[in-house]
Amino acid sequence: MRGLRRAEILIALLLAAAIVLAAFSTPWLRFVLTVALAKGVAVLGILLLLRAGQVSFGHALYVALGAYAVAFLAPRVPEAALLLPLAAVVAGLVGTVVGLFVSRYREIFFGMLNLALSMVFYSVLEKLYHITRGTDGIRVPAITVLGQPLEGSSYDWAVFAMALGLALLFGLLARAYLASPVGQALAAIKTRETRLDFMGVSPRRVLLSAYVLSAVMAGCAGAVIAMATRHVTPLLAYWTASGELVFIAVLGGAGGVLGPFLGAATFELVRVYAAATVADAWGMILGAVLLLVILFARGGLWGIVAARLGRRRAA
Amino acid sequence: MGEWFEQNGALLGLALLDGIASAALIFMVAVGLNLVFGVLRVLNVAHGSFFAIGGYMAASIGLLMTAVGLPPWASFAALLLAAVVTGAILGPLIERFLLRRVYAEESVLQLLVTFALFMILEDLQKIVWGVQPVSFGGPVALMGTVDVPFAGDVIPYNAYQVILLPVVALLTLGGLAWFLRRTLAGRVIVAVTLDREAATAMGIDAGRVFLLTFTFGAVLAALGGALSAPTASLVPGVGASTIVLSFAVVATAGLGQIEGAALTALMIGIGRSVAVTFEPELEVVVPYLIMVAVLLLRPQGLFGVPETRRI
Amino acid sequence: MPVTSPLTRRGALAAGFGSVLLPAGLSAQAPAAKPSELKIGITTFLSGPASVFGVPGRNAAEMLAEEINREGGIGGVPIRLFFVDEGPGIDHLVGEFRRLVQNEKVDVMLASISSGSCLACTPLAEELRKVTLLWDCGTQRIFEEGSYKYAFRSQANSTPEMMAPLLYLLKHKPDFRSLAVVNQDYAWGRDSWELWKAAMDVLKPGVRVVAELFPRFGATDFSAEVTRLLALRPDVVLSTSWGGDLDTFIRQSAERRLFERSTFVLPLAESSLERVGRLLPPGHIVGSRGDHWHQHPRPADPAALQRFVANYRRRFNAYPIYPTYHMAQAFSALRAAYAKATAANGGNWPSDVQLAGAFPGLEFDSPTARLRIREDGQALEPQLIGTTAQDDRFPFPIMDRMVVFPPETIMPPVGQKSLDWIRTLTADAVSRVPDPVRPAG
Amino acid sequence: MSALLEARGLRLAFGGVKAADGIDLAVTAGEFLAIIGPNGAGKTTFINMATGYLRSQGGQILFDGAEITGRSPREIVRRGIARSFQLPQLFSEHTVEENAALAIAARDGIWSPFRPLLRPAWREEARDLLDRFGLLPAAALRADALNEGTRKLADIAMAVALRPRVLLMDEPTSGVAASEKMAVVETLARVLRSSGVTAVFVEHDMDVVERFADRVAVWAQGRIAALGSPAAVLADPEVQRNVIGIARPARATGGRAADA
Repeated sequence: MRGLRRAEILIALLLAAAIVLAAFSTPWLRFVLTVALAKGVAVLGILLLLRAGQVSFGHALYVALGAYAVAFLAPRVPEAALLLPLAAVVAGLVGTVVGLFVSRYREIFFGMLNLALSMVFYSVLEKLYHITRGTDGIRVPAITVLGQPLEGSSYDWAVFAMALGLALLFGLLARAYLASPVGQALAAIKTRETRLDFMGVSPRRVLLSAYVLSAVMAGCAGAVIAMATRHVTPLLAYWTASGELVFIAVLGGAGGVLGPFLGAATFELVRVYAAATVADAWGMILGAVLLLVILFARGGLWGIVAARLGRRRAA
Repeated sequence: MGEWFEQNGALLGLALLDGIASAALIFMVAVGLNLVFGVLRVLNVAHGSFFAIGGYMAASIGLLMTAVGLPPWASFAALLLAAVVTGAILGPLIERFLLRRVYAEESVLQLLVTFALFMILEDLQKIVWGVQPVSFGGPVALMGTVDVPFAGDVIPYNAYQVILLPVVALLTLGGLAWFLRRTLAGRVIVAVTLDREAATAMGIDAGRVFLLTFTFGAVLAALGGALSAPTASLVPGVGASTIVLSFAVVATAGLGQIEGAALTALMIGIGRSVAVTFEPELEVVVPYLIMVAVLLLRPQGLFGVPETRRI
Repeated sequence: MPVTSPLTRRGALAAGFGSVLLPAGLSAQAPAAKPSELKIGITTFLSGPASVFGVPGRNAAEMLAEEINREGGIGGVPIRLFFVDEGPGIDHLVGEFRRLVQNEKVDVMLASISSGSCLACTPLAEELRKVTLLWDCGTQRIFEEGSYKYAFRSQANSTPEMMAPLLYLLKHKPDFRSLAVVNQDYAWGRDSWELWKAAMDVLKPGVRVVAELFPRFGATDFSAEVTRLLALRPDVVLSTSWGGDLDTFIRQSAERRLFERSTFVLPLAESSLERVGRLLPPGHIVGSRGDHWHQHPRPADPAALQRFVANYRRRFNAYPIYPTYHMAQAFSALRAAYAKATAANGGNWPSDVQLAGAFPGLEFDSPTARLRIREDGQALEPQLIGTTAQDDRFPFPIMDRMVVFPPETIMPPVGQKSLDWIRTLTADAVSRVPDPVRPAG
Repeated sequence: MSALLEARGLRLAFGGVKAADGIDLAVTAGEFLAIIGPNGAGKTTFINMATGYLRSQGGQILFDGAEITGRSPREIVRRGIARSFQLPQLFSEHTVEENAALAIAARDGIWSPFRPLLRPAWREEARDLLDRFGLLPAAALRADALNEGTRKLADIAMAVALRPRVLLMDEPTSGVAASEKMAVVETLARVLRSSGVTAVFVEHDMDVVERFADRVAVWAQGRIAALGSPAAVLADPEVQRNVIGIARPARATGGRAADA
């Protein structure tokens, strides 16, 4: 177990190096990987909730909040280093308010309430047409990164670095959090919630902490996606976007913090390759990949990696 | 208030008629999902695909029947046939070869299996039926309209929508209630819904109950799709919007509750048509607002039994 | 099949991954040797409800590419198409746009049905310095709020597309006093209503708007809306909806005799005519987002239009609808631009910059008219509006009393924003509406 | 001596069944009180009411002189009343050691999100606790892999880890193999006595009661039918007929007290 945890760090570094190399060698991949890393961060939040046995079908809400926060604030605060924390704060605040409400609910009720709230936000983005431009979306104006006005590929690199930095930061944070008493109490919510009450611990507060953390992560992910695509639309908040996050979480495997990133990279690349092969049936291919993973590798991609490592260690 | 009613009472009445008609369709789809969820505890995303395929199938069969010169009333048979064919083929296949393999897994995995299936079926529909809107208006034309008096005038309504659909929904509700309470098979299903462990411990073959329920749910979804084909055009993505709405109904109604599904469908249907009449911008969020409001007051859903946390 | 081969594309993708490529910025200055094939990336909807337009657009592109290649390609270079689905959202689209430009090295992009997609793609075109033709999206904001060196639009935009039906209505049914709108709840639905309302307030003040309904995009039931309209009895019902939404709305309105109570204005109904058939009764105003229809009364080149319609019908068993004409316009513009740029380059193959330089002022043929791209990148395309009528030759309504609006009269000049321009309109605009065209023969 | 935990006129009925019909019961600090009685008499209901899981319909519960009637389980446990369960309530995806550590964390504060649960201090305490219960060999096993007896002990160990002043135990020896039962009871008694915990336990095995309890309360039809020293109460012919008469034969044939 300890060995695996150490191997996890090594693999994370290797993976980061591979991603940098790929981004360096192939310019278009840099963008795809930036988005994949950002989604990985959002999925990390989903993973925290999955630990407690809860599936949110509405976390695209926070991705969209982070993205729109960037789009709305960028004209006034055109600096990435400020926009990112601002997006995190916005997502965190909304996450706290919503979390206080939804942390009372479990299973389908938890999942559907999240879905409902994200769909209400989606509608608001559409309805407030004169502010949000509806489905046309808002263009993110040029922003500086650490005071540097960057353009073209140097800007892309900066956003990529930001995504990678966030992935590492939140990866470590989530790892520490999951190993901590609160993180362990999350899994206890899944298996025997009432016992927590009889030990004097509020399951609701434990879940709330994970919920707020996941909202912040999704908000940061949304901010990076906004900075990378430079255009935000309400589709970011649609329920299918939330479904995609859960999809990636399961694809990558909920067993470790690397799962979300393996899942996100695989998801984006499979979609690109599938779309390049059969542009109008990529959904079918993605669906088939997910089915195969669930049926034959239940721990997801990280589960496969971990099993390999375990075997090598044993041999 | 009284004055408002005097001015708008008649409008409200019209909205109620529309609401009931749309509630009937919502109910048909959602009740199947709720039944399946109650028994299998699997939130079946592919339910939306069953709806879409049922609709497409109804249009295809209906148009075929018209083409070979069958009498017009046969188009009603087409709707039923489409539902049964779709549900009876897809349901058992999916339950046997996919769901059965993941019953022991965490619920998120079960859900994702159906999500993956939904993505696959979505593209299959495009391959089979293309992307152009498909519809089949036969039954509506056949039944004609009924005129509802309004402000010295009449408002024509489709008899199909305001008479046939509610009647079918009521028959389904009544039939289901009778089946679940009065027949052995139905009681077995209820027993499994309430307490799966206890039911299997009593010797109930859960596998068969699951298969039957899932197939039945699939038929109901396909019937919902088939019944909507005469009034709506089917396009890619129609299954997706159906399933979100049905999810909202299930969460609001309470686990496996058919009366809950009926009441929720009615609230959503009427809520939406009232919104269209008086505050159109609210229409889209009505189902979600109803769900949030209901769960605030009744955390287990309208008819949900609070699950005793056993210790 | 000369269009695409999945295997080689997969191979190219695999080769791109891991090979060190030149920074994107250099491609624009790269020496322009005549390539062995001309690669065209096309973004269109292949999934979701908007594939109602996206797939016919792709069909037209494939058909046209084959035809062009049979004739030796563009400037002697065979063309090859790469399709991207707009369905999954902006992040996927932007990634694919970059991949096509940076990895597949496409020469030109044809971007987007959705206005949101176009708004995201145009800045990208500038950044990557890749000629991008906006082939179908409608928003007028793009060239009114920004100026681009690499992005151009080969068709009209929302402003003329809404001005034409409004002027037609004002001319042919001038005494309406109340109006209701039923548009899809997304940017186009809102945008088109805003344009219409602004112009109507200027040209015919005092019209009572009795209902503004924006049902959910992709709605499958409009019963409540129809009831509301039946009760309100507006003189005119406007709907810029399209696809399954419009089909359903027309169907339910017809069944419940709403068409008998109100005059409908359906600026996009051309794309639904064949499907809804006789349900749509005579006497209602329809348009086609441009100057195209298979029964166009006065095509510039009747043989070309007939050939296009016949080929499309033979291949896809349906009449072409407006996205297919828009695709044809994009191909035609591209062909003309290559010819012009090659000529300007002394007969040599043009670079990206040179190609881009050919678009302002470019003239090219659509199947029905000769179009011009203005210096701001926006094309001038006439608008065809007509009234539905029955014709025994067709199982669906055709357009009668067709008016072809010259583009200059229904859109702002370069540098002026639509809403500002609309405010300057006078009643004169209505009196300048051309007379209906008498079909030749 | 004053009562540490006291019920006054406690009442609760399920439908028509009276689980508690005016219960008066005082538990003295430091004593081990056994509650015996026929199945369905309301013994577990008493524990559920005292720990806040069920709300009484009348009467009061006092702890250390303060009223705790109607308080939440969380608040009650923080005041010093812990409980164990007839069906062990373990976190099945965690190891036994982690289960214990979680209980320790619950006591000392779980809000230290950047330090691991198995930090040295807690790990040591957890292992020490498990050692005292003889559970050390099972420390690294997942809770869902244990046999019933071990689960039972781990369940009690988690309650003890909270360092309660009063521990309420619901049939602590049910499910424990007969051959180990007395050893378990000895262990339990030693641990509880050494940490000065007051214990109330529902029990069916009269041997355990005799060996373990300072006092015995007989709960029948929602009332305390008898209260006193084990010797006195168990010798009562009425009690023998109504309570022990049911429990003894079961033990004689199956070697186990009848489960609930």
